[in-house]
Amino acid sequence: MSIWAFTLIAVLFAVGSYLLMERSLTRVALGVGVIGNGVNVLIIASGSDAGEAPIIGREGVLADPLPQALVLTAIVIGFALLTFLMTLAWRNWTITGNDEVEDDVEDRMITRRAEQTAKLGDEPHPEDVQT
Amino acid sequence: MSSLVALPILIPLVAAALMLVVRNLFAQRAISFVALLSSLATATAVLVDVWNTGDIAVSRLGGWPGSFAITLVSDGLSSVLVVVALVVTTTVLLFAVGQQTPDEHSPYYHPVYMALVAGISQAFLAGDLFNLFVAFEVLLMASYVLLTLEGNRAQIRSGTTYVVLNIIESVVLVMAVGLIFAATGTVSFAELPERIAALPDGVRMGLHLLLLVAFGIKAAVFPLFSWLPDSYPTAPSSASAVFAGLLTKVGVYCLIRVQTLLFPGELSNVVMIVGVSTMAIGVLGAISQHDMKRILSFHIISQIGYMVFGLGIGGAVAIAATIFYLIHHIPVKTSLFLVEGIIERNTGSSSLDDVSGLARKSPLLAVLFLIPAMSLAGFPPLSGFLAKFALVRGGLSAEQYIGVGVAIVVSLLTLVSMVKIWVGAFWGEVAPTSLINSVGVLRQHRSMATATAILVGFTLVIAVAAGPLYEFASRASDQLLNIERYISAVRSAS
Amino acid sequence: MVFFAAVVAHFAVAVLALIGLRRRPVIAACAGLVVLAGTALVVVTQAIGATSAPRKTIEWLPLLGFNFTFQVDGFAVVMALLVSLLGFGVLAYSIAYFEHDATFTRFVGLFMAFAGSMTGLVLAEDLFTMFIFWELTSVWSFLLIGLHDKSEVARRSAVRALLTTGAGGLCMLVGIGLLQNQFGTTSFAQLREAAPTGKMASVAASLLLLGAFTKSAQFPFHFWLPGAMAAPTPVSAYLHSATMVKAGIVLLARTAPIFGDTGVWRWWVVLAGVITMLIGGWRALRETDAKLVLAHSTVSQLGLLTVLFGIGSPYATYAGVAHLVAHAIFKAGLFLGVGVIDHELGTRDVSKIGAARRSVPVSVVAIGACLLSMAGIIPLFGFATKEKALVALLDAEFGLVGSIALWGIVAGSVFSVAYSVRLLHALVRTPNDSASNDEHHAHHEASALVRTTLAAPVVVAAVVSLGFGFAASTVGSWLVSPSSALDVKAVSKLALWPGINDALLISLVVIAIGAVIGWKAPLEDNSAQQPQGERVFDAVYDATIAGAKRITAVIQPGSLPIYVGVTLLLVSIAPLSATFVDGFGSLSGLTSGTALEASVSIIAIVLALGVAVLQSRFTGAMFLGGVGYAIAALFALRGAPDLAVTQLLVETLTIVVFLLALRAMTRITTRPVARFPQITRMFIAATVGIAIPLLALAARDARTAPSASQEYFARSVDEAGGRNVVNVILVDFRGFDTMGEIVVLAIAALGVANLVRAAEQHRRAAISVKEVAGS
Amino acid sequence: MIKSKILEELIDRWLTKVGTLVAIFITFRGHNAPGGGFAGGLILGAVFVLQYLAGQQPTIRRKPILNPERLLGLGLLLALVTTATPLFVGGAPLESYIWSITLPQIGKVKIVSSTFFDFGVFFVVVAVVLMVLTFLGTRGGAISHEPTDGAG
Repeated sequence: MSIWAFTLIAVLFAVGSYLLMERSLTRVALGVGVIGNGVNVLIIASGSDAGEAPIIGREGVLADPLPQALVLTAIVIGFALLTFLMTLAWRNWTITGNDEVEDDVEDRMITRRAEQTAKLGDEPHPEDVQT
Repeated sequence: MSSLVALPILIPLVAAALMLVVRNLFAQRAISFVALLSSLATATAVLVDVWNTGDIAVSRLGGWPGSFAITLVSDGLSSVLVVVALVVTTTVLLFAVGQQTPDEHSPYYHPVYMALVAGISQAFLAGDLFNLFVAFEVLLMASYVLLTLEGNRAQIRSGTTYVVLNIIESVVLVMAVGLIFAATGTVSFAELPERIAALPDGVRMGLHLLLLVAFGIKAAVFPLFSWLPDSYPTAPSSASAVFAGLLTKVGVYCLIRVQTLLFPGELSNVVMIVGVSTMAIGVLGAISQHDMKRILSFHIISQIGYMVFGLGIGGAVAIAATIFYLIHHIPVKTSLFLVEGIIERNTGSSSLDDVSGLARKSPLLAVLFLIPAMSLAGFPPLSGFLAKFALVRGGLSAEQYIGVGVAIVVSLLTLVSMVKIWVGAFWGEVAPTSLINSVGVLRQHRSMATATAILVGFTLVIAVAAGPLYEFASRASDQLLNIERYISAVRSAS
Repeated sequence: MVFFAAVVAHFAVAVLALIGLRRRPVIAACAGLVVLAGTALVVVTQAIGATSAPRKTIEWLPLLGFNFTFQVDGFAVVMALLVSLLGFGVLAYSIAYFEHDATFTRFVGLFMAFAGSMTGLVLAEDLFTMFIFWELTSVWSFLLIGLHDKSEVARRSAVRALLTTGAGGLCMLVGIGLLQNQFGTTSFAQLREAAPTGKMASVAASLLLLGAFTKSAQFPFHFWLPGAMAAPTPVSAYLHSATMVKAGIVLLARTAPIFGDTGVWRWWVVLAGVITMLIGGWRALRETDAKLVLAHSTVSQLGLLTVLFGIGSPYATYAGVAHLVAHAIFKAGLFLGVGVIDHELGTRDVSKIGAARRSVPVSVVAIGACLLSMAGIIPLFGFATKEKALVALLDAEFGLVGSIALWGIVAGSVFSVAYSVRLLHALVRTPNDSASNDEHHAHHEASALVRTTLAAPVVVAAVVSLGFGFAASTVGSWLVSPSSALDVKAVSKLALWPGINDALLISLVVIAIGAVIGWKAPLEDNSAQQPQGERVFDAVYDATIAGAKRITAVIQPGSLPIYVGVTLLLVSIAPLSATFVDGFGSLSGLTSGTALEASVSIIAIVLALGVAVLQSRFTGAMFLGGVGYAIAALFALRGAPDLAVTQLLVETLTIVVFLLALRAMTRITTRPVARFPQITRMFIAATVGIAIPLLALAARDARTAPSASQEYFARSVDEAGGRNVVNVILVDFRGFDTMGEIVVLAIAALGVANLVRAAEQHRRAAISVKEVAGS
Repeated sequence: MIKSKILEELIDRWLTKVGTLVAIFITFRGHNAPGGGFAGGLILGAVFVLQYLAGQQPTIRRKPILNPERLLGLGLLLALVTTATPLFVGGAPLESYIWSITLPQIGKVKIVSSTFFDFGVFFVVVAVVLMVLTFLGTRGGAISHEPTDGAG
């Protein structure tokens, strides 16, 4: 693996991870795209040495075709995922007028209740008392 | 037999393709049922054969030698899981057709559902790490579509959580597969064990951990489970029932493979700790909730914890118990979600604040809930009791007293939450808002009720036939631990 | 085996009642009566003249030793008779009691299921078998206590009972598991032979005791039983006097011979039993609801039985069997009697029940007789059994524990005399306010048949208590076989008049003190507050739920970015930990690469950073496309033309998809208020970025085996008919991957179509709503 | 989209035809040189994208493909049938067969059964591109330009 591939993988993964932790779905999708490219480079760079295209009859050392086949599949699957994710973002926009991932309502309610009970000095919320 | 192994994947896929050409609803339903039932028939034939001969059935795709071709491997564990999965998906389809909304709502419901079934079968059968990844993608993509089938606000919101985290899972998985290839030069399950064993400790551990994280996300173990309770409750109940029953179990199945075939016995302490904390955290989440679907969703996590705990203990006894647990839990969990689906269909809500007095309205529904609920809580003589007790025995003989202690407390808390649902939804005054139609809840939805009853009956069969079934689980566990057997079966397959 | 058939018949009737005969519960009840009577008959005929105890094993899960084993020894016969005969009486009584109650159907079904489980439990010769029925009785009692589920008290009590007994059951389960792992058996007989000792045995014994204590309402789990009085009277009479609470006693009786000498055992049972006896007695003296008085007295009597069965002396065991029978009879009579009064007067307040003297004199007299038996007054059966208990404990030589047991029982007896006398006092006293009773009476005209049916079991109980008292020596001889089934040395006899001895003198003092206290005890004392135990239970319950919420609130914040962050952190931990194990040696494997590769990589890196920095959606998508093109070039440089072409085309399509979706959106992404600090995000991103390539490098370095591609090269042309190995892999060697891949692609397209259709449908619905509103 | 008579003409007359031919060629030669069903399908897909961007219905020889789902199904079926057929003649799924036939004038031609599989792939890829264009493009575009629908 060359130092350049190494750095490229590092940057792609870092940038991808960073984008994945965003709230905007478009940014998340960009993150998926970047990190997906990172994975593809990773598999090729670590799975085989550079060489000639693996077509029998070509001169020289042929590159390992298996990682290439795996990555080809991964590229297409990545495209499928991205397409669906962007449609999801689009649908989100047509509903809410933004593409942000809202927090889960029920979870927030539990959090709020837990905070309340903490304030009230361990008095349980009426709803929580067993019936 | 080996020629039949691939059919539970191919038949649903052919059905899915056909249904894109034939768009008539009636025809779609017919094709779906025919496809699932015929898949079930072939899967059962394979299971019976595997059961009788004790062999491992291998299908080599393309007819290439097993050492480098993609293989489909049906050993004891795989064959039984495929059958259980098909039973569950068939009954849920019956439920969905009775519910009518999903397949009338979208012309794509049936083809996508078929793809989901194919993906699940393929994941159980895959004898190749990359093919397993592909199978995961098939079932995940199908689950994305099913989860957002109605495309309403709640589904999009929760669907996003689900999709994003599962995409991360896919990324981690394909990365792990790529790195495993980089380190070993193969992705075939039969070739990997020897080559992995030869790797230096650090690389082996890193790859192992990556796989655990990937499958851990799918299996929803602590601390990777958070997507599950936020996404399952909004899905159409026919979809969430399959997801709850099956999808996480695919993750558990893969964890079993990782811990027995690829990295046998390694990092078992990590796995055990993860299992114990998963069951505890899951049940704490469950008793915090006020919505049936959310309670049940958190329970999935908690129950997964039990299985992972068993896997962490390791050894033939505990793994047999884990397998039995896995088999029992699929129909139990699915039927609970189906009961919830019927309730929601009738009352328009799954919140315990809105529903009450159902036992009075529909005693049969109460029974249909009570049996799997008590099974889940581990009450004898139901299947859940046997599974839990077998696991407790395994834990005790391995002297994992802390784990067993937690398992017992979790069991009690499981009871607490099941009782919470029972007391909230089934006892009490009949809520005025509940039950749009006051006459017979189940009579209105005959095929939904039938589907639920079939599954509940299936859980009872598991309890009654526990003897032979456990024997099978035990043999499957021995098979899992005998790696050489797996390798030679794949290599010598013809 | 006929016993097993009898158990099954119970369940068959239960199913029949719940499903087949939902509209005709009385018929179901009659079927139940037949089954119960039949069971009693079978038990008696089988027991008489039997030389050995018939035994039967039914295999269930032999691999783990989970089998049903039944054995009909003397003790089982007595218990089974109690269960079926009392069941018969209670069920007959309930036909009248539930005359106008719609829940009767449910009652009959659950009752029969319960009776069946209880019969199975007492016939079990195996801890595992017993446990199965044990837990079943918990479930049925939960459903029975909550029979009138509209009442919140009933619901709460049912939950408390289930969770308490359920917790005990789980402890017991672990105990059973320990024993099974250790000795490979759960059979009582085989365990007795194995004579477990040591730490493991002590732990197992303690766990089993926890099960017994919760079930039999022993301190500190005594609270659920009085609470369970929310159940209809027949339920209380049956479950909480005669049967379910006796399950714990049965377990003690069966296991005391096994664990009696494991040190901890005797201390546990004596302390729990004595404390329970005193607490129960004390509360029984203060309650104003007659049924609650009885409930607490049951708790107290159960304490006595716990001591007798648990202490493990042969005579005490014999006395225990005798007193168990006596208690079952008089307590069932008392509960049903209170039910009669309640049915008659509409109240169970001890200050008012005196009015019943006029309307149901026979029943009141019968209740009086049962009370005398409970107080242990000669010539009733209770006298004989309590004497036996005192004698047994006076004889026992257990040192300090034995003394505690003896004086505990003496003190407990004072209480039992006192609360019995207090109730007697209540019955003979004329209440002040009789007007309200008449009013109640007016609209509660029960038929003669109903009244007779209600009174009959009470009278029978009284007559039996008296008859057994007079025939004490005969009855005593019947009890030899049952007690010797538990302990071969437990052979003794009963007598109505034992002669003057220490025990009798103690009894006289006890009766004298107790009578005075009981007669003086106020009937109106109403310190009506929730019992301590219930409050503790509720506090624990609420605290558990509140704690769970607090934990869940932290772990499940509902925010996607946080979930992603946690996941990514874990993803990076894996490779980093690996690097620390192996060290950073593999870094030396880095090569410098060609200049072309370097420049393409730098372009890709810059573009990728651009994606992160730029806030415009559109530009971001374009930059992403740029990254993709650069990588396609990289692939081309590395000898992967297929990959390069595909990457190029896919990347183009991706940009198109982005454009199509982005048309709806604003150009710049908004920055929502993050609950997730920027610095944390950067940290996680950096960790992932460092960790992953490090692992990749290490993995690359670790390769020694040849690639599977060798085979592909070898076979591609001749066997697969293609020279482009990548393509041959895709369509042939690994064509199945491609199959899956196009399926994924197809489903994704369907998903896109589906979401767009959903949007169209919602749009149409919104428009039609608007139109309706407009017109 | 892009409105230009000349561009339209260009795409219509030349690009479609040339693109289709190139796509088919790439698909065919895949077994022995870079290319294959994927690349071929993507190339034809790219042609459709261009047509779409020029504001035209995706057409082949001026016949619009109205029902891409059906094409998707057929593509999948073709691939699946190739996969499953060997099972009926006693082979393994996906097992490939090579037939050598001698055609007049052209001479000896080697036909590999897995080529049919590649065709299936080709059709699926084309159909997917078409579906994305139809739904997310045309039909979604009709919705995108209006304010939020508030439903759901």
